[in-house]
Amino acid sequence: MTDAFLDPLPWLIVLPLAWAAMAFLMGAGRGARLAIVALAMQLFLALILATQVLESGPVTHVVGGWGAPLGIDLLADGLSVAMLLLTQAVALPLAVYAQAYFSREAGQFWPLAGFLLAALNALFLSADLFNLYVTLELLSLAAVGLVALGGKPAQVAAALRYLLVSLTASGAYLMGVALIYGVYGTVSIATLAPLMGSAPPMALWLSAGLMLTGLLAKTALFPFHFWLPPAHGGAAAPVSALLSALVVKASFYLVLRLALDVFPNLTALVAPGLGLLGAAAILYGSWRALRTHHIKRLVAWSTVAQLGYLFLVFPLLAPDGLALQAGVVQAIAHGLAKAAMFAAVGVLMLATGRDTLEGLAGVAHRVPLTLFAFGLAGVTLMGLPPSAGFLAKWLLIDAALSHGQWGWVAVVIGGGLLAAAYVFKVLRQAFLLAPEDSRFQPVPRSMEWAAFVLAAASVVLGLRGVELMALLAQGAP
Amino acid sequence: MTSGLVFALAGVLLFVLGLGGVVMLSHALRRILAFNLMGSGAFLVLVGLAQRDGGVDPVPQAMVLTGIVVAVAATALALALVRRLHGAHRDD
Amino acid sequence: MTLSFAFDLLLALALLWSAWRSLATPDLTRAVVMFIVFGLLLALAWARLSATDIALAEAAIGAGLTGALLLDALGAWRRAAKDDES
Amino acid sequence: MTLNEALPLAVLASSLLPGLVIFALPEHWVGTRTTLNLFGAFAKLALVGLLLAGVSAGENYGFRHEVLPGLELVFKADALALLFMTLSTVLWLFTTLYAIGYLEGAPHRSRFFGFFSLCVTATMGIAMAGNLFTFFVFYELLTLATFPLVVHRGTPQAMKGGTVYLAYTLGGGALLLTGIVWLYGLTGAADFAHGGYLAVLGSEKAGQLQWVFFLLIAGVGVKTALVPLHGWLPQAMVAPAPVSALLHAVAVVKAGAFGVVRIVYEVYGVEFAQSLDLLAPLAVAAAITIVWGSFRALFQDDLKKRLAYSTVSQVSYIVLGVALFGPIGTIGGLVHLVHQGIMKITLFFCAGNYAEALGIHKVSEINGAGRRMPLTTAAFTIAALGMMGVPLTAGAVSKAWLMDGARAADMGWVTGVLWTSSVFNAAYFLPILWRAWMRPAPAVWPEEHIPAKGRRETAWLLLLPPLITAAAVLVAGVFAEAGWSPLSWAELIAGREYLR
Amino acid sequence: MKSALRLAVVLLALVLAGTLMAAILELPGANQSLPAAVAAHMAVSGVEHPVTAVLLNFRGYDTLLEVAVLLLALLGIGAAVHAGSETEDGGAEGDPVLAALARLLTPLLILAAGYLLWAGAHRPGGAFQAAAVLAGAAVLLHLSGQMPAWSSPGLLLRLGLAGGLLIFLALAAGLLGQGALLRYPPEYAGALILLIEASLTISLGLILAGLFLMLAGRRGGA
Repeated sequence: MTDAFLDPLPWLIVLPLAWAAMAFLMGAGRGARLAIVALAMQLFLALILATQVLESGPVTHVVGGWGAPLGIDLLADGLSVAMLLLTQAVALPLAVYAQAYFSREAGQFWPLAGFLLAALNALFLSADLFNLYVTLELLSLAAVGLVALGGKPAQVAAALRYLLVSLTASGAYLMGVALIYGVYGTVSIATLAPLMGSAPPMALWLSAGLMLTGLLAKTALFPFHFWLPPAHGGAAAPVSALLSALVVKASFYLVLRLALDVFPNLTALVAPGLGLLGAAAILYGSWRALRTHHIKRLVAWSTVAQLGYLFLVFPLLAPDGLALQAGVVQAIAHGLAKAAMFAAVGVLMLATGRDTLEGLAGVAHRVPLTLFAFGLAGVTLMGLPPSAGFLAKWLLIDAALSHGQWGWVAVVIGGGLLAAAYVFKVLRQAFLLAPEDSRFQPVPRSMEWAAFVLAAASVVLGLRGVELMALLAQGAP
Repeated sequence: MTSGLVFALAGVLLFVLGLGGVVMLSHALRRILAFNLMGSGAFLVLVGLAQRDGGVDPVPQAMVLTGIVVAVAATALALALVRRLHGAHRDD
Repeated sequence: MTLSFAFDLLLALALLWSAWRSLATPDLTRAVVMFIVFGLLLALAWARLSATDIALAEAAIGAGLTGALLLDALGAWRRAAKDDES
Repeated sequence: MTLNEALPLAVLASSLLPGLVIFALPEHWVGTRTTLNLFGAFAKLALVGLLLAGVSAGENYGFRHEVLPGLELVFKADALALLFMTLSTVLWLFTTLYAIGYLEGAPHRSRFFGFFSLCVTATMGIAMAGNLFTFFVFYELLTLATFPLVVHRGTPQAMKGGTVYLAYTLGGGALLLTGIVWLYGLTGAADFAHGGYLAVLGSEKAGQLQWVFFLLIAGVGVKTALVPLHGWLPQAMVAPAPVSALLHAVAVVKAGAFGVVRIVYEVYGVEFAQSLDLLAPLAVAAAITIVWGSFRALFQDDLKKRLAYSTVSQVSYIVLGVALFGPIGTIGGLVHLVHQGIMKITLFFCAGNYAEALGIHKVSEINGAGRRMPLTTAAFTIAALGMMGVPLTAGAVSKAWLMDGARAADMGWVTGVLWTSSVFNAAYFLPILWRAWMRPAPAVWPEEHIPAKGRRETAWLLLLPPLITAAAVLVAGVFAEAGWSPLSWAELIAGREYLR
Repeated sequence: MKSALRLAVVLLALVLAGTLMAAILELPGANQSLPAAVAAHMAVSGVEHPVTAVLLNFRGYDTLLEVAVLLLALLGIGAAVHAGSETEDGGAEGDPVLAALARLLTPLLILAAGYLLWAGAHRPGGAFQAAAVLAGAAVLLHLSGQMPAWSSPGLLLRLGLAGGLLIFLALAAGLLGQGALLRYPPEYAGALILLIEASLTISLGLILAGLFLMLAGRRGGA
């Protein structure tokens, strides 16, 4: 019985909750070292969990010992462990980055970030629809708190709009859960899956619609994207990195989980619509990214565009699992690359004191490592080899061609070229001959290295994806 | 028509009223009210639907309890942001 | 069509009416007051659904605390508006 | 990890590792940077030498790395790969020497040599790629590594040139990716094989395979500067001389041509390609490019632009050779891959010297350069004559074989195209030679730099490389039949492709 | 254009309401499996009242996360509000009658909270309701001027705020020894739940009060 202590799964939730509360106890501004040590342990735990799942298939943790319909079950299958690995792998370098970034006024950053990461881990591991509602709320409030950090009016306004969109979306999700409980009398995904008959009652269609729409709003997919650029574009660099890389991925993961496990036949109907919205997101997001002069806003619009790729997966979902693999690799590649890009932009803004592109030219040779990180992250976003983004693009085109759907191929290719346009719009500045920028403020090296490590990780993943694919095969429906 | 069903239907109307309110109203405070109505509507449907044939089901009731606490937390945060935003306009 | 159904129906209508009023009234203070009334009616509804725990929580947190927060926010809003003119 | 697996990786590492270290070197560490550069160049030369010896003795070198289930990075140093690798390695050594001299005291040299090494690593990767996936990975890496070199100077024109370069190459890359994934869908993961691996598919997928061929050729065609896709090459001349020399005369355009060779011979197989009648349109496209390129070169007053259009035309000789069905045409194409490289790099070295020493950028400014810079102009003359196909030069050898190949493949009109092109070559090279040797020098040169020590025309590092490569043009021409010459190596390759 | 948009939204809302109601009305009988399961396991849940059993035992994990949500909301308010300038006004003056009433009511409210906490085991009540009553008492004291608003809570107050969550977390992790998170041994379930509920009452009471008091001090937000 005592081996439950060694089971990494529960600790992945208890640990972040604990250090978040401890960081709160230690008072404003402190908790950085505690967070970094704890995150290192969490990454280690996630790796152990991954090996367990690789060897013996999905791992279930029965909370309270009651079993699925009555109690709540935690499930770690290939998909959730892949997202867990992404979360810890992005959080650790960002923690090192944030320690240097918030040298003085960290305020409540560490406890908020702790709760955010706890919410992410809990969400990826949960297999209970109402429990997912609570984790979504925990996630949203933490994210809103982080966006509002520092209290600047623009930030508070963006945080308020983000909160209202998020709460409305959670409300719709909750109504969906209420309907499901009304129809089947349970909210445990494992118990629900077999009950989903071929002729679902109308209530189930509405439930799926409400839950899906709510989650799309939280993922900022095209028609619901308006809240993301001000929120992610204006927040502090480590916050925008955490939000763009991880938080929007959590609701995408839920859409995937619902589409695969809970409403398989319903989503098949709405999948082409999702694909079209994704394509629209890619085109609109890239176009807006090209037009803005502020680097952070550009990177935020790039998130809106790159999220579009994730939704191209749905019309191509097939038993061969190609599209699912493409979606997960894209989510991981974008997570790492976007975190690196926001970190790099944070360094550039600290160094030049300005947010615009023009300020970049004079300082390029002073922070070469950061520009190299931005370049590598750009390579991943463009989907050029040798990056993980390229593998995702390859798998997506392969999936599209195997279905003979040429439209999606054109969208993927077009999206890559548009991404190249706005990435090189920034990188060009680094090569421009410009007058020495007098206002150069030296930046701690640890920040540059954190950005570089994240970008390099997305490239290394591009060279070796075999284990990840084996992991995804575990427990894939 | 058990009381569960009556309140479930009332909950649906509340939910839609709240949803419409959040979308259409422009004043931040009113949108917070609308969000709370939406939440209450969803809670009513959750319990009402489960108890539509009479009987008492403690599971949705526990969920609604959790939901109410989460709703008040969210409302408090929203109000804090609104006050900070409104107050800050006056400062700068 | 027993007496209890009539009562439930009446309570449901009252709920919807108070909700509509709280969103539709132009004056903000009355809107918040209507919201508090809605909260209390909702507590009654939970009692009717024999969910006494929720009735207590709704009365104490939903109507009570949220109402207090709203009124306080309204007061602060008014004071800030007054400062703007002065 | 046997020796046969380690060698290809060592070749890649011999430029990747020094490159990454150079990136980190502070700007003023000139000594360390130069030693690292030269160490990398000589190490690679030695390794390629080893490979040459091994491959001719029948040894095969390869390395496989699984990226995704069913998707592998495959490296294979076969005869065809070594042809391109030897050319690149030798010319990279001379270009490194030249670049060290050329960029004396220039800013951002660590960045320059870092990306320079990445470029060569990419070129080696392209040469040794064992399947289309690996080829594409290094093909796009070459784009990414060359962009910073094209925009190295940071001037607005450099930026414009860089943007145009990116637009073309990334667009081409997208087409290539679509074609490759489509092919992977049809055949599953398959390595390059002598005589191609698509013949087994038979003809029922012919329609799709023709579309795939179009996509693949269009993709590699951008870097081969086939006519509609050549716009970037003249624009990229804004780059510093060593970049134009190595990259736009050797690495980048040859990568494209090499891609065409791989696709036709080792993916489709030349017989299968012929049966799908894909070779004829390819020959037409090459012919148009040859004529159009040399035609446009006539009107360019800017020396490097004229050489650029000449490159556009010359590279298509290789494509033409590939499109001529039959071993002779193939040999002509393959040997021209090497000969054109040697000749063109000499011309760019000399152009760089003229610009560096006398500030000459235009053909009209080159009067009397022969007397002022005799050695550079001598090298320029040898290479120019070679380009025209004058006997005893490397150019003559490849043109002869191409003409025979055309006759052997009973495509008579091709000889006509070759003759017109040769006439054009003469029309745009002879005036330069005439002006340089015969016309009197102007009173004052546009920007004369008097070299500090004695009468020599320019620094040793700038003078030696063109002289050596010019000598190579003659040696490759005169000793064409020798066992170790590029021609005999091309015959070895062609032998393996046809007589399977 | 604006009114056309509003009309569209209203129409859409009505359609949604209609379909939702129709869907609900057409549903067959409710599935009573879970309430039966709860009743079956009441004996080993450690409490008599089913809602408290579900809240603290069967779905205790939800409650653990929910406590975190509450503490998080307080943190978020701190993050947004504290950056601004402090315009502390030390609570309203409050007339004597209100102050006297507050002083009289507070002990009563605390007693009521204690009862609610105790009753939770076998009758409707429990930690949340008790905490709400405590928060009400705190709000009353503040309005009557006896309790200042909180600008930045000191260590002791922070301990109080986070104590509930930390104790709950420590217990949940400790119970891993029983084989799973939050797996109460049946014989101690009642005692453990009471311990958790007591610590939650105090912490949640402080947090809910904090939701009010952290903001109350601000005149116009600032």
